[in-house]
Amino acid sequence: MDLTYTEDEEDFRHRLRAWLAEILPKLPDRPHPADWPGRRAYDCGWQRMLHDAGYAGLHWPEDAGGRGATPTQHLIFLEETERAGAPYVGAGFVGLLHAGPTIAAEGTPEQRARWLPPILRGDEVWCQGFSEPDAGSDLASLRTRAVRDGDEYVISGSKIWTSHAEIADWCELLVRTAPINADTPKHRGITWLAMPMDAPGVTVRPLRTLAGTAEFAEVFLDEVRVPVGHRVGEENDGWRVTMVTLSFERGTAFVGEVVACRRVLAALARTAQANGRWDDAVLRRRLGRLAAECAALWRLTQWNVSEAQRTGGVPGVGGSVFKLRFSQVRQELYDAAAEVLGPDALDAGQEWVADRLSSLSYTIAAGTSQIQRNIVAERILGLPKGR
Amino acid sequence: MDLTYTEDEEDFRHRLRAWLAEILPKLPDRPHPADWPGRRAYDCGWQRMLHDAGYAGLHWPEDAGGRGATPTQHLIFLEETERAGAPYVGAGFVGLLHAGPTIAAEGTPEQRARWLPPILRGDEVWCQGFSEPDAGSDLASLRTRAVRDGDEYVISGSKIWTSHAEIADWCELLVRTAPINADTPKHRGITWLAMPMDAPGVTVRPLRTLAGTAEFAEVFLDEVRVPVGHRVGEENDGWRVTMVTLSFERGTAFVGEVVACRRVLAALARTAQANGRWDDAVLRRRLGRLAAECAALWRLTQWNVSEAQRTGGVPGVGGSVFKLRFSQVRQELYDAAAEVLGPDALDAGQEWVADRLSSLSYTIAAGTSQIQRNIVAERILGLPKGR
Amino acid sequence: MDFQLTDDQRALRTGMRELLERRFPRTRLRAVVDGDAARGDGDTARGDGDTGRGGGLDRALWRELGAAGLFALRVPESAGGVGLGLPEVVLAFEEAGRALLPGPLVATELAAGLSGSLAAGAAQGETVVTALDESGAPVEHLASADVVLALLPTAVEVIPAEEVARSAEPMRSVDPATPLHRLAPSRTRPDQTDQTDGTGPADGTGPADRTDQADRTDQAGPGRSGLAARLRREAALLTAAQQLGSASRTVELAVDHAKHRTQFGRPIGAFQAVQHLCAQMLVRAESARSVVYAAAVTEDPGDIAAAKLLADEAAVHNARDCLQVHGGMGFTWEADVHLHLKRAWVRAGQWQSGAAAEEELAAGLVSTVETCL
Amino acid sequence: MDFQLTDDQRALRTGMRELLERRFPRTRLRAVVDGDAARGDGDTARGDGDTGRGGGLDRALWRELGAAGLFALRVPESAGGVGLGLPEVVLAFEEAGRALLPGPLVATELAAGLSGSLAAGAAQGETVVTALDESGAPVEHLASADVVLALLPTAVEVIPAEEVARSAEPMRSVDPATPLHRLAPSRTRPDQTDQTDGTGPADGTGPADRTDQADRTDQAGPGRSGLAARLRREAALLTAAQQLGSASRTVELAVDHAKHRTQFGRPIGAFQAVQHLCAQMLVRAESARSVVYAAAVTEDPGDIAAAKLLADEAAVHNARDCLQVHGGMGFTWEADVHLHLKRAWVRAGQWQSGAAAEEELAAGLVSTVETCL
Repeated sequence: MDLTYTEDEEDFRHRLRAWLAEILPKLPDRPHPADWPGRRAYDCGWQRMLHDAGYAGLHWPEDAGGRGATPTQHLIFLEETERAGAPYVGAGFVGLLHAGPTIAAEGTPEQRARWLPPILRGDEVWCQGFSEPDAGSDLASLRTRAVRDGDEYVISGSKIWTSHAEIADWCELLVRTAPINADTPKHRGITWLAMPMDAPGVTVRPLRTLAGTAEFAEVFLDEVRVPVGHRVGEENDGWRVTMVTLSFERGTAFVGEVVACRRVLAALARTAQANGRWDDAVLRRRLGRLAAECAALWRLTQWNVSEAQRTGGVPGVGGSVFKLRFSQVRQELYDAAAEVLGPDALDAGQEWVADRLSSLSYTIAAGTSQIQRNIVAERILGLPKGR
Repeated sequence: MDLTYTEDEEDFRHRLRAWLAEILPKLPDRPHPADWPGRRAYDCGWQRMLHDAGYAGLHWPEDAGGRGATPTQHLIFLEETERAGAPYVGAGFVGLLHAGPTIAAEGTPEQRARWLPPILRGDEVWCQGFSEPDAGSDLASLRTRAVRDGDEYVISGSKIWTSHAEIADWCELLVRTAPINADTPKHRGITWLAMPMDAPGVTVRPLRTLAGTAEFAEVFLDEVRVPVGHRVGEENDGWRVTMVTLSFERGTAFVGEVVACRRVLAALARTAQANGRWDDAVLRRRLGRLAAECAALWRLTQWNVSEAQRTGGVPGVGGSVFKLRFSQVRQELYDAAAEVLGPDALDAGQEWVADRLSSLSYTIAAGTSQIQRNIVAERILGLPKGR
Repeated sequence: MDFQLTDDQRALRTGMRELLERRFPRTRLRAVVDGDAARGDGDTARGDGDTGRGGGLDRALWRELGAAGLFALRVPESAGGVGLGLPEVVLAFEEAGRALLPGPLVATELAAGLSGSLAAGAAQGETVVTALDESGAPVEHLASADVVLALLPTAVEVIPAEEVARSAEPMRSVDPATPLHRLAPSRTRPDQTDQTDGTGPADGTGPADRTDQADRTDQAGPGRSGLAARLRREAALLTAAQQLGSASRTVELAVDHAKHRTQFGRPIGAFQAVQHLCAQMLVRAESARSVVYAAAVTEDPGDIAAAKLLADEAAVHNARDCLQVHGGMGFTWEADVHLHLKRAWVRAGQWQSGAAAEEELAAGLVSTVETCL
Repeated sequence: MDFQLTDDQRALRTGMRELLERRFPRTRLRAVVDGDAARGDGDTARGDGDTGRGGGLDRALWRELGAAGLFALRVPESAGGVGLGLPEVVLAFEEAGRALLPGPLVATELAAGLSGSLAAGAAQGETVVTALDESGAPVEHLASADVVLALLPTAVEVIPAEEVARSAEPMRSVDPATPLHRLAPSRTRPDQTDQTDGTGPADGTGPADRTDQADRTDQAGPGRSGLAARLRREAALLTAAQQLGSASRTVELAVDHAKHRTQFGRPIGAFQAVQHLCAQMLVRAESARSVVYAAAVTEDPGDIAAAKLLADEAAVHNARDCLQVHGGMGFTWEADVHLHLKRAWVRAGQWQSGAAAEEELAAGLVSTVETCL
């Protein structure tokens, strides 16, 4: 139980901090959220700066062009960038955190050479084509079909909840290459493909969320042709290929968000002091309780990262536990924010109100809280398979 | 939506109130909870007083010796007796509220003549032998076996959670007369019998609860012989026979308890004012919220009783809804009581502390909250059968 | 005692539901909501100042509702109204909440019960009335309103809407169908007022003429009695009635989705986790119903506080759970779930907050020796 | 940073678990609990005054624990102790909480770290030390204790137990294994005191002799610093560690029951409702664990407040959910579930209540510009 950082880790932190202090003032203004080309330019520009400073692919293995940093260094990186107010990974998310690691782990040397460097340099943007309208929590039941035709797959179907689809160059796509039948688990028969977003037959339609914004899109695929050489891993083995990246995450998936929660909470307390709501013991104690919850989230993160550091990245008990608590706390935090704001909680122009709306997806996205509880019950606690 | 009582109802209330004011001071001291013979004498004595004053079997049909009162009159009776601090039905519970109504509805004329008058007069005490160690929520899977031998059933097995077993004359017993098999629903094959508690082979063992008291018992049955004439309804039809009494309840099952909750809440507020805890806004607002919850429970009760009045007793939506909310509120009430008591909440000699311990069974007894939610989801909301 | 709906009350509820299905079908709701979306370029985060005035009121619909008697339910038949009581208004408003009918319904209904020149026409749906009080809650539909009913601590005033608008600024309302204005902090003492004389509604004496500039308090004084206090309570109750309607509707939406959405080879409604979410939603809605209806009958301040508290909670939590049952679909703009949630947030801040209701109920616990049953 | 247990810490935890399984198996726990039951005639509602002294401490066990080093974990090796740190004590106390080990563990452990004549022998398990503070929490195991460690606002005193007992009365403790005494309201200023001089633990200077009658405050004064404040924080943390152990144990009990209890033709653990109860229990326990362990490392007052708050909640709620999973069986005296719940209630009232912890955490939010990460 050692919470002190090693000299190397402290050194890494101080150099990063110094670099951030120097570089952040030079950044251009942030683009408007609806300005997709502007966002691409901004996010890729930031990735290029990271690349040039030696921070790109920090958590990637060195033979994939990464820095081979320890989970703790990655934690420090995410913590410091969030605290300094550096740009969020944004358009680079899928490439850096999912598609890239997948290719690094399962791709051929040629595939790695083709796709990884542009991700690290911020030259190419990836998006993710996993969810479908009828395959949400039950992702493995996806129905977008790919039929082999010579050296190509011909793909028809549709995907939903795709971020950055408007500006992506590539899509990491899961498709069905063998039909669902009673004899084989439906996880079999899924294949992982890299699809160019400018291929004929790809149509992107923005998807408006309850927050009023269009952060996501639907992607419609009408006989899109993708070369067989764009397949990573074997045909019908895409589910396993996709899952290997889980070990890349190493407990760091929500570091920035936890840091942000603590910053928001401190700001709520200051606002409440300023507007007099701090005198309301019910609200004040609620904020105090949230401070405990946020502390727990941070310590769970450190716990999970330390575990990953020991096990070489194999996800442990902590991930689902963290996710369940985090989703809940995050929604409670923004409910408390509404109390602090009082009547201003009805003003969608308020930053916290917009965040409150976004936070509504936290118990749904990336596996509903219901699914997470099933995972905890069956995989961690060893309860019989639920029905 | 009429919450005023009719002239007849008000008249009934006033006569009852006057009688209670006259009779209650004449009652003997309450026996110690562990003094079973004393409790039998006390509870039966009170039933005899009710009988002599014309209040016995208020909600029973007149042809069964009851008074044929409306659900509203029954509501008033329960409300007034609770408010006046009259004795609880106690040892008469099963006879008056379950076994009696079952016999009244399904018994032969001879059975009614034999068993109903002593229940109404307080001469005979009944207990209930339904639950078994391995058949709790899943009551229909009960295994206590009855084998026909001439004019008798020979019964072996065990029952649990039986109140008043030590002092009961009769037990309304559910037994299995046809084996559980895959072809027929397990609800079939159950038979309802009246078993004399002094029959050879009946052993009663007190069951200590977490409250430290022995309000319940286990009943062991070793080749107990019960005449076939003690069977109510047809062989294998006992499940249906048992369920018909649900319509006797007419929304009044928890009237006294709701009145008691409101009395406890008011007492908590006064205690909190006296000991200074009232200044704690968190606690004060919590009590305010409980006042709303208790109000809702009372209005739900009035709603359910009014519905029963219209439909002639068929239980509606309200029962499970009420039970779920009531179990929850009751536990929250005693948690709030612990806050009001402060350090005294650790003193088991405190009335509210004993009640708090008992309240822990509310989300379990008579169908866990989980089962209640299933009932609401499937029978009321029409969701597909859960698995 | 017969705490069930009478046949007439059932008929009224059915009539109101059918009226709204005819006059305000879902397509019309979506037109209000998506019209706002269109203006906002699919992005309400954009900084154009007039989205706060989105969701402008449909005057024709308002007149239809007036003609159907919605605002005159409690106006005596002798004064051209329907001559019913508070329970009937509660039932009608429950239906309005169920259908997410936009507009300052509560204020218009209350104003229709007052006499006075400025609010004349409220009962017929000709005059649109919104309201303000001193709680700091935003004013809804101010740009569409003709007059504002101001419920001050001890006085009731009716003020031309444009006067109030001069010292108000539009907010970017979280609810796309309910435009909101924030009042400047000083803007709770209007300098020109149309003030009632503190007598009951529609009793012929009428509020003071607008030329009467002086503040006049209710005859019965401040506190829990007096006209202003009574109107605030009725406003809280009618808001609770709408919350109840919304809470019931989201149960239906969740159950319907759970029956038809298939995952893992069966309807999600066959999963206990979803079943239990739905069951708890029903429990919340039915508990709220019991106190809302009872408060409509008793008009007791404590009952009304309980009604507002439980109905607010039922509406907000049921909308949240409904969203959870809907999964990703519930997170889209196209689903109606978010409209229920956002409207529930708006209403929860109106007239009596949860904190105020809890304090009122707590005070009620110690003010009487015996709680009223 | 490596926020996982070291090999030595794992070994300590295993050793402690095995020690307790050997020396305090379930049969011994039940003997303590059911011994009390036997005296009460199966009915604790009976009014005999001495049930409050039920669950008398097993001195032989206490000495064995002392001999095993449980109370001397933090005493320097030079002073005959084990020479470990707070994290190790936390791990050991977690095991004690898991096994429901009765006795004034926290006070004895704290006293073992002080020097002074009255508390001598605490480290060896020869002297049994209980504690009192000014929160009004009952004193546990007073009748079995030799001395009482009094943590006053700004002073630390060690008082012979019989002196405290003179102005204390036994309660009928809700926890059958933890006898409790209520102090008379005046009984927080002992007239005869054995007071420390405010220096650190076991540093050789020792508390003032018992003949020293004057009150002496901690050198560092009142508030968050000073010896009394530090001991209160450590007491809160060690209590939290026991709560954590109990919270983890009830997860195991619930899961075990859910795997083996069959209803409706399958293990109840196959029902989502039960699965999700168990999952939430694990989430509570693991969240609490993360802050309890962190607080053991940082000794920061805010971290300790978070640890106590979340561990109390985890212990109480997990015991409740465990009872729910057990159904009727959980409601019996024979099941251990209620013992966890009752002990959790006792501990939740000790050293830092939920309200106090929340206020401390709230104050921490505004006392620094940046929250400490």
